[in-house]
Amino acid sequence: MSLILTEEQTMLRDSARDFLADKAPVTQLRQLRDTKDATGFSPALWQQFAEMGFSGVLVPEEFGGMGLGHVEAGVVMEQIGHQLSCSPFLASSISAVTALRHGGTEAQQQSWLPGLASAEAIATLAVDEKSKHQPAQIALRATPTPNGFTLNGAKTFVLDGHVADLLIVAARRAGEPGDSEGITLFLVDAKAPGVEIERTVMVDAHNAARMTFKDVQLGTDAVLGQVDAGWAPLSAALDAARAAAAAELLGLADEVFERTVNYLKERKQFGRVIGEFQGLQHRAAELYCELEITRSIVMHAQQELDARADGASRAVSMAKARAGRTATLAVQEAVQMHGGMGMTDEFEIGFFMKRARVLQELFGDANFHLDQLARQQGY
Amino acid sequence: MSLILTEEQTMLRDSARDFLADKAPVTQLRQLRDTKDATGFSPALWQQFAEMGFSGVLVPEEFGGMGLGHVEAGVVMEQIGHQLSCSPFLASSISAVTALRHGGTEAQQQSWLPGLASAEAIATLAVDEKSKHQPAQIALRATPTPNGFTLNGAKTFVLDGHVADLLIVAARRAGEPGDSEGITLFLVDAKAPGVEIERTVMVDAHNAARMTFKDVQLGTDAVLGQVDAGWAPLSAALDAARAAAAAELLGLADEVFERTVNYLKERKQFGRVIGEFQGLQHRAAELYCELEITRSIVMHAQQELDARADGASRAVSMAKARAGRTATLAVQEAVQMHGGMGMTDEFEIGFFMKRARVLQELFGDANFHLDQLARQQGY
Amino acid sequence: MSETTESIDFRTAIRAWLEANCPAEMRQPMSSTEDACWGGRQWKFASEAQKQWLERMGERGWTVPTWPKEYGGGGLSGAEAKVLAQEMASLGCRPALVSFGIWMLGPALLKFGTHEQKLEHLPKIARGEIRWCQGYSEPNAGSDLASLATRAEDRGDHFIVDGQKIWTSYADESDWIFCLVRTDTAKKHTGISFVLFDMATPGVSTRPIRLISGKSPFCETFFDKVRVEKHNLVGTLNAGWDVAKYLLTHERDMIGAMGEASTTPSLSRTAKATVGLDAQGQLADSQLRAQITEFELDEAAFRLTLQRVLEMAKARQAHPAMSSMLKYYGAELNKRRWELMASSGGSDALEWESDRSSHGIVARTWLRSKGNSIEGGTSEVQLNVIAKRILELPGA
Amino acid sequence: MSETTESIDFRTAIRAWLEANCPAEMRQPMSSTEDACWGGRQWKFASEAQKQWLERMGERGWTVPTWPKEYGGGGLSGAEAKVLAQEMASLGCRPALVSFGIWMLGPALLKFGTHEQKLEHLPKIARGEIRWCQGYSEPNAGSDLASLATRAEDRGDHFIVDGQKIWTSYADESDWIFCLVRTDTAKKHTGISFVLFDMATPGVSTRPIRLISGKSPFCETFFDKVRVEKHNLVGTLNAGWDVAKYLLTHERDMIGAMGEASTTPSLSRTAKATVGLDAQGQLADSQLRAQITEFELDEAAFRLTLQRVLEMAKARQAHPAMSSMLKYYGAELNKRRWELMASSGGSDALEWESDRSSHGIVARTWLRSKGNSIEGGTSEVQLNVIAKRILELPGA
Repeated sequence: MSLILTEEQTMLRDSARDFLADKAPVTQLRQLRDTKDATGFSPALWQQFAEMGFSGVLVPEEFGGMGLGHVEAGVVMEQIGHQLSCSPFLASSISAVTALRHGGTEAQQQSWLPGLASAEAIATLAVDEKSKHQPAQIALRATPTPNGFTLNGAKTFVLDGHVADLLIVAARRAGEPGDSEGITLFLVDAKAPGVEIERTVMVDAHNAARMTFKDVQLGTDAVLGQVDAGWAPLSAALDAARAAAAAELLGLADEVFERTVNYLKERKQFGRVIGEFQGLQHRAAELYCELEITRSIVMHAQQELDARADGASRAVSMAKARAGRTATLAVQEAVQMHGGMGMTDEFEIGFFMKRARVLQELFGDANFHLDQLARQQGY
Repeated sequence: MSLILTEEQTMLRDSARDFLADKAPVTQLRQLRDTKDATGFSPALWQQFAEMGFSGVLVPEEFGGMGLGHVEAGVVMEQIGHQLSCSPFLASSISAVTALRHGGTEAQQQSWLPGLASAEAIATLAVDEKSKHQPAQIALRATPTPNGFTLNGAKTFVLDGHVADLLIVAARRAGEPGDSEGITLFLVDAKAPGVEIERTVMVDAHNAARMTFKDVQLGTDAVLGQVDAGWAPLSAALDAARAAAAAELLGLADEVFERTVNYLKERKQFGRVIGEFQGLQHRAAELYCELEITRSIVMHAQQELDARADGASRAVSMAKARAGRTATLAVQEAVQMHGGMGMTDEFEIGFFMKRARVLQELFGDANFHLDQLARQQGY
Repeated sequence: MSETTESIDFRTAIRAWLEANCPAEMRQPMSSTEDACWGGRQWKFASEAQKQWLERMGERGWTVPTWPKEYGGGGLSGAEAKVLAQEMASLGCRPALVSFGIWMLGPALLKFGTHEQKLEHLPKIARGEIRWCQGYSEPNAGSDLASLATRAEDRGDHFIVDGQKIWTSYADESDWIFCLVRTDTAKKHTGISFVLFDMATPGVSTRPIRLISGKSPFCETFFDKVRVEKHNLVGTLNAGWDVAKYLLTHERDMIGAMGEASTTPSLSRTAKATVGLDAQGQLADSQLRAQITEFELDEAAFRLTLQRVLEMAKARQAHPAMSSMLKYYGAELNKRRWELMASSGGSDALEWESDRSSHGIVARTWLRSKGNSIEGGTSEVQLNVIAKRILELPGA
Repeated sequence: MSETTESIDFRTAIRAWLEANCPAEMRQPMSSTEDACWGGRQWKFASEAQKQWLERMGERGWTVPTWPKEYGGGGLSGAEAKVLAQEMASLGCRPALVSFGIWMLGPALLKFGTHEQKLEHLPKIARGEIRWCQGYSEPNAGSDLASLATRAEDRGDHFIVDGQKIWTSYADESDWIFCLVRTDTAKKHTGISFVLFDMATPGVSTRPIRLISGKSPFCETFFDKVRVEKHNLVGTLNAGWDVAKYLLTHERDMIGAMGEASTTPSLSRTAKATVGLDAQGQLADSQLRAQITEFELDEAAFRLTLQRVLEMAKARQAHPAMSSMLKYYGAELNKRRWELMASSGGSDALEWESDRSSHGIVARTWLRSKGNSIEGGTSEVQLNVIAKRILELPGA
């Protein structure tokens, strides 16, 4: 498969770029943060995501979506990275849609996908329970009842948790934390009795929440996929979200790199434009190489997701690990090369550093994914 | 304790520097290599080591030595690093002497230390059995007999093995590979029946050997220290050798760094002295910092060895790990900054790169020692 | 070396005085930098004890023990001041006063000031009556003070100062400023002068700077036709660069020590809590384990190097530019520490406002650490200094 | 795209010819680069099959399929040459000839040479009769060809060449040299010319260079009053730099691909054998495990990047200087690979001469890899190119 965008994908990129630069630039993120906006994104923008078709990018046409793939979703994510736009796109349109498509019955898909595509509903994945992403360690308990299941436990770092209508909750029905078997996914109404949600204000001013589940009663129709075999749809959803996060990291890194190179051409010190100093030139050139090489692996991961639903884990781990490291380097170099200005809140570079940190942590950091790669290779 | 040399130590350093620069410079190593010298060092030089008192630096005065400590031994090792001088100093005067002093009976010390101090005899430590240093994995078997023990097994990477009179062999009397208990040290005559020694020509043209032990018969007086409790004297000897190797690495790194900085001041390219290019300046300055910081930990390790015979492992692991990494960086930068010249055998820089590689591997590489540090800290 | 009878008497006397005069509350360890006393007209004492302690120490001149008595100092010799410091440490006495006046302006005035300037300013610094801030950096002159643009126009007996400073720490809480201004536009380094003026002078205004980590002591400071009398010029006209360089050395030493942060929580302990140990007792994340071990090694070696360079300096064996190495490495090390701390902390450490996260202390400290390699001379500038002054590499 | 009838016929014909003419022995995979045929006057064929295969391919011009027939080439279109390459690959045919004449001089002559020069030299390259070497680098002009000092003095109808070249690969086995010489000492880049001459000319001598890794194909080459006829000047006088640059791009692409070494043993397999796995099935050395995983990730990403840049070039989306990125990263990657391979190999991999170690193959390859970031333009030069041409950063 070719690693360059098709004509259609290039058009999608251009329209996403123009749209987001116009409607959801970094200034919007700043405003949401400074006004302590209760929603955490612009509902008008989210409605426009639907109009542009973005929120339905992965939803099949029969359910009102565009029926496109992960390359196209990644194209949009990259542009989101350029602008740090806030929206439930990653949580709802990518991770939740993928979980529903991989595990959902026809009825479940019918009842949720059209709403997610039209941005009338928001869904999200509730996976992490501790501070580091370790999905096999899920301990939130699903206890069978005569009519279904009861959930007890807690989740953290749930994207857009406080504005979601539907929670896709990974619970342990059998086995012990550490086992990938015994995990079951449940569709839970965010307003169900026993669900308590606390929004957590994060360093990047994007949405996340902690939630507790106390004797939450569910019918058997709440099960997504097979009982005790939730690992497969969960992994599919996580891999989709990881590749998407990698794309946002790449876009974000591209953006700070471009801003930094421009700054090097403008800023004068010791009577010279600082971009003349070979020390900075070499560091910029090295970063350029890192970005180009990461670009290849990110695109490859998206293509792998489109090509084989279950076998993309290796490519996805590579992409998430490398995008995390590259973006971390890019924002560090950006702050350092911008000098004191880069340290001020007035300047936008800091927003990129903060977002990169959260995305790096999200759904497994580079260390986690490198460890996965070594395990997959049997060492 | 102060981390700068005393006046006496400074004098020792100066005399070692002048002596080695005069009698054992890199040209000597080249000659030994090119003539495929059977001994692998200059016997005349080794005799002079005795006359200067170096070979007895760690031997108590009562046994004909200078009765000095590991700081002084390190001072000599650093100068050896500057010149890449070949001699059994590390194997015999440091590792073997330390083993004898820590584990030896009065009689054992009496029969060996004077000869080692006067350079009439050469001793060495036989520890490694596999390609990577893992001393707890010792498997060479010591089987009790009515009159003592029989040794069966093989050793590799034994410094100066083919010219040694005395082999200090770490063997397993009890337990399984992986246990530190059950290891016993033996004094073995290199000419004893059943001992077979094969010199291995190494990348750095310094001495090393493989050896096999086939039904080698030993009396009980061959045991160095306590049966099954050889781990303590072995560790003491290894730690002394590791700190010494760290000092040689530091001296070697200092030397290539100095040569490289001088080259940067001379070599012209694109109409300018290459030392003017900020890219190279910054790399040289970073390397300077690494060297200075490594210098502190190397000296600290030597002082710890002098202060507490058994408790210096942490400092020694830190010194060996950091010296290995610093020297590796120094030789890499040296070859790169010397360009094509650095790649030729005619030029001396390559000799430093080769020696650094062997010293890095010797008695545990940086990875091994970093792992030890983490274990010691309980994580 | 054994102490003489005389010095033993001195030690006893000091100890007695400290015991009698240092309030019990001032012998408690400081729980944070917030507990320090900075003095000045606007200062609000945290307690009566803090006020008393400053007054008593100020009266004796022991806030600045080695300054001459006539300028409000303690008139102690270096050895005596050391005894005072040792006794204060052994009783756990807090410093009575910390300030840029003590650390920076004072030494510069002692070296470059006139007798009148010393008489005017030093006693007020010693007693904590006037708090000083430093006006060096400008928006278009970061590491490069030579291109500084704040103008001081000569009007006979006074200057009129116009321009803008940035990164003025605590400008909004300070009473006076020591400030670099351009007095000759035709020259670069040799057209700069060092002047002092009251922050209450008409035309001076300040605006706090918000950092990526949140609130900060830094300000932007604006000068609009500010009148500065000529007797407030320190050193020779157009030779302010010498005074500034003298101060910068002090600042670098101060910041270099930041790599050493003994109060920060242990990385490996944090990681054990979040990542856990595997069956072999090793940190379950082997990449993180490798990174933390390397960090801990480098940190230990750096601490030993701080000690060694100090000893070398005492033995007159240290190259003066080694402080650039300490500043450079200390800053980079501290940035690494907080990257690893953030990584070990995981998603909990990404919270920004909750009580649970102590208002985002990990995230904020991580972000703040990024400034270490910028403030007080960037890492790039330190490497330039090492390359030129220590390695004697040629050219730009 | 489906093939036309015509092209299907062409493919069938080629396949038939290859099956009939490629000796069975020449369809065995090459066991090492030693199996390649370089041609030339001094060439000793490894076998009758190698000789036959070269003759047959040379006769058809298929050693250089896209060169014009009149110059000894195959006269094939790009598409046809691709079919030939595909069919050779599918039958496992070895290349009949490899040479600097094919890769480097040929393309330059086709672009810059006169009709006579092409007629004279290209057919002999195509048939492997003359082996060429390249005389660019000099002892005092490493990355900086502009300061090259080998003089060519104008003597009317010929030049007299004096000077010294270094890093001349296979100079001692080559018949002719293409060489940069200075024809104007007053200028830099614009005083260099590109000339050809026979290595058997009186005054030419060579000396092999021993590398830190042992024997090498490199030589020093000395010119002492060597007569070169003027009709052997390629391109315009003093415009040899253009020819040289054209060639360098080819060389960089060639070397950049070195990061990709599919035949080298797997790092993780080597490390498993020496270090072993712990109870959890992880490499017992967790530092090494981390380093190998990072390397394998970067290697996989780099391979994809090679592919992507190729596709971009085809789609005319690639910046021409991206080859500098491939050269830079490929070289650094290969150095990392061999550091890790040496580290995984432990003390066994330090042996230098034993049969057991295949005569120190790991140590020698490790050492040889250090040259990757020097030859064909140093890593520093590649970074300069990226900074200037792609990022458009200003100045030196």
